[in-house]
Amino acid sequence: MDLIIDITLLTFLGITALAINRIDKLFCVIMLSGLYSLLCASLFVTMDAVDVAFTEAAVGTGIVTVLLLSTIGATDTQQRSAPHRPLLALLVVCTTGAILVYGTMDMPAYGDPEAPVHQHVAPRYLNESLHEVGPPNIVTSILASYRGIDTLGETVVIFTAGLSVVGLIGFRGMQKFGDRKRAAGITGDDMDEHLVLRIIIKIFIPLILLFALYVQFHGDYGPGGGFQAGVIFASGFIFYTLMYGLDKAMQVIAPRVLGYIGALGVLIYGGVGVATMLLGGNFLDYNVLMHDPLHGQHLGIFLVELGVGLTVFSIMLLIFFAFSSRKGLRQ
Amino acid sequence: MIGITHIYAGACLALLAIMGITIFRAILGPSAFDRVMAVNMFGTKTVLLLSLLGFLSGRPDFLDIALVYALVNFLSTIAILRFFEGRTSVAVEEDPAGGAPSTKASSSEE
Amino acid sequence: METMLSWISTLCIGLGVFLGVTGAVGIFRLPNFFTRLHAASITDSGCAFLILFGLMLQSGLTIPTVKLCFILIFLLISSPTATHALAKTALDCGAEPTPHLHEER
Amino acid sequence: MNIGAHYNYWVAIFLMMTGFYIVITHGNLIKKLIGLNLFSTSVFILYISLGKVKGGSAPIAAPGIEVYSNPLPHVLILTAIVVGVATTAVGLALVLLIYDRYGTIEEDEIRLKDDSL
Repeated sequence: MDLIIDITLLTFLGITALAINRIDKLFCVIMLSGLYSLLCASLFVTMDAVDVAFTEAAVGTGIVTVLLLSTIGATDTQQRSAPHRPLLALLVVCTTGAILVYGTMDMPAYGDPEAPVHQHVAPRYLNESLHEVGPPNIVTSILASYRGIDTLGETVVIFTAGLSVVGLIGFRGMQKFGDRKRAAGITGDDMDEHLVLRIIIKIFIPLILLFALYVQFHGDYGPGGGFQAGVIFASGFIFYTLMYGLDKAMQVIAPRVLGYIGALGVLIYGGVGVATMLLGGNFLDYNVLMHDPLHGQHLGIFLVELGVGLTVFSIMLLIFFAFSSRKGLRQ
Repeated sequence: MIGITHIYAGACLALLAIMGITIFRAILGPSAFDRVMAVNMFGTKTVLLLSLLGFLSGRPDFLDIALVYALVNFLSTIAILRFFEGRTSVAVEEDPAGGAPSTKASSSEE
Repeated sequence: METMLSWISTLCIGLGVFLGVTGAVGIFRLPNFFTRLHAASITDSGCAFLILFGLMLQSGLTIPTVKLCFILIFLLISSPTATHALAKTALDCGAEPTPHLHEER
Repeated sequence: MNIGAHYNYWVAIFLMMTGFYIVITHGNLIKKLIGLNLFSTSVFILYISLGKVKGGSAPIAAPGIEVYSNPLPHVLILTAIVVGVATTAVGLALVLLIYDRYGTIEEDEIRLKDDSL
């Protein structure tokens, strides 16, 4: 049964990818890519990767779609050139694909419990993490504790990406107030329209923020954690921006503040590492944070996830603001 | 005797079939709004599929994911609609090209 | 009592799936955008409601039921809203609400 | 030979090659970025497929469950997704800048303008 669902979803993915290649209306492509990432996320659920599915759904479908729409809103909605040397490219692609398929022949079968991947460190994580780290969600323990330095790196990458987006495009469309009113690829300020939508979203926003907090702090026990919660929290504000315009959203939370929050998140993460060193442990070795190693781990993971959540939230929102502050096609 | 898991499995398969049809509507178009509608409906069906999958695999405590799907699906639909506003040309320019399949569908009934 | 609940839930899920299939056939076969939207939205809320309600009956008074309840409420509010917004935007953008069935035939 | 045994890998390769094809043939920069996204998603699918254990369950400890799927690929991919989005955002920002400078996002037209300078 699992296999049937798996194969069907994969086939859908293939069809969608082909359609993405063929269609030249960019917003249709964007819609299909949103659909593609929904499919991907369902596939991840059938393959037991609930945390990954969570992230893919929140990030891939939500944020990427919105960013792509803002971009084509500020540039061009139509692809104007034909494919470039399609036959040669097809040859290259087919050859590469054939070589890769040949390579898979030696790979262990899908779902084989004897595969080499499952022999190395995974048993240690699966068997020991409950005693060594604590949280029932093993993905969280690996993410925040065993591979904490890795995650610190990722957080810094996200922070840097946010900085570069703001550095590259800034809020240039916003200098004059008149511009600000008409700015934006997808955010308008026509308050009279969409009364139903505005009221419904007004009701939803607090619930979304609450749900984000639940995902943040329940990440030890179920799917979720800092990355997902940050994105969901940001999407609450994105809802607000879509309905009430960029101007109002920036009054609610200014880009400057967002920059500070993002830096604060990285600072919390790094600070926990330094604190563990000062207390006599290794970098990001949470055991020394409290008397009981398990409690120390719990506190460390809590703080680290909080840092990740803050950074992801603020950077995603900052990127969204920067994109939607561009002048749209409408001018 | 048909157990409850069989019912879940059958419902999952039916939902997959529905999703397949919806994907075709999203790809074929005709108009841009058809695609938005198809993607939105696809999202709803994904939420249902995920809920069912949780029960099928015997671990129904992952429903948070389904909730996020519903949320994100709504978000992207709203974003696309806001994108269309004041951009009538984008939505309409596709209509003539896509008018054909719908007439075909109605003529095949005859 | 248990079997009774299980029968009701089976019935709900089956009916929900039937509605879903109806909606899918509707969006595939109907001739113009608004008719398709009608098919999609009307069956969509019914389908979601019945399937989720069937699952709620299955799981009894547990945390999953509460979460299912949240999903149900969210879907029941958001999906008609999205449909409404979609129809409104389509109308504003100049889509034709009446199907030209007679002219075509 | 059992199709189910390698189907996931093949589809992942197919998607990867579709993304690759989009990146090398299409001149539109946004389309290229979407192709790149397809490419990275295929890598995600490959990794997660490797982590699946038959009969296993999601790696969240619960009483009564013996076999879990491998959590390590999940962690790697989880962070990769978020970083992928961040890099996509940087790419899109570059596209916006290119549009500012050249007034187009088609590669051919950009090259023409470069040559005429």
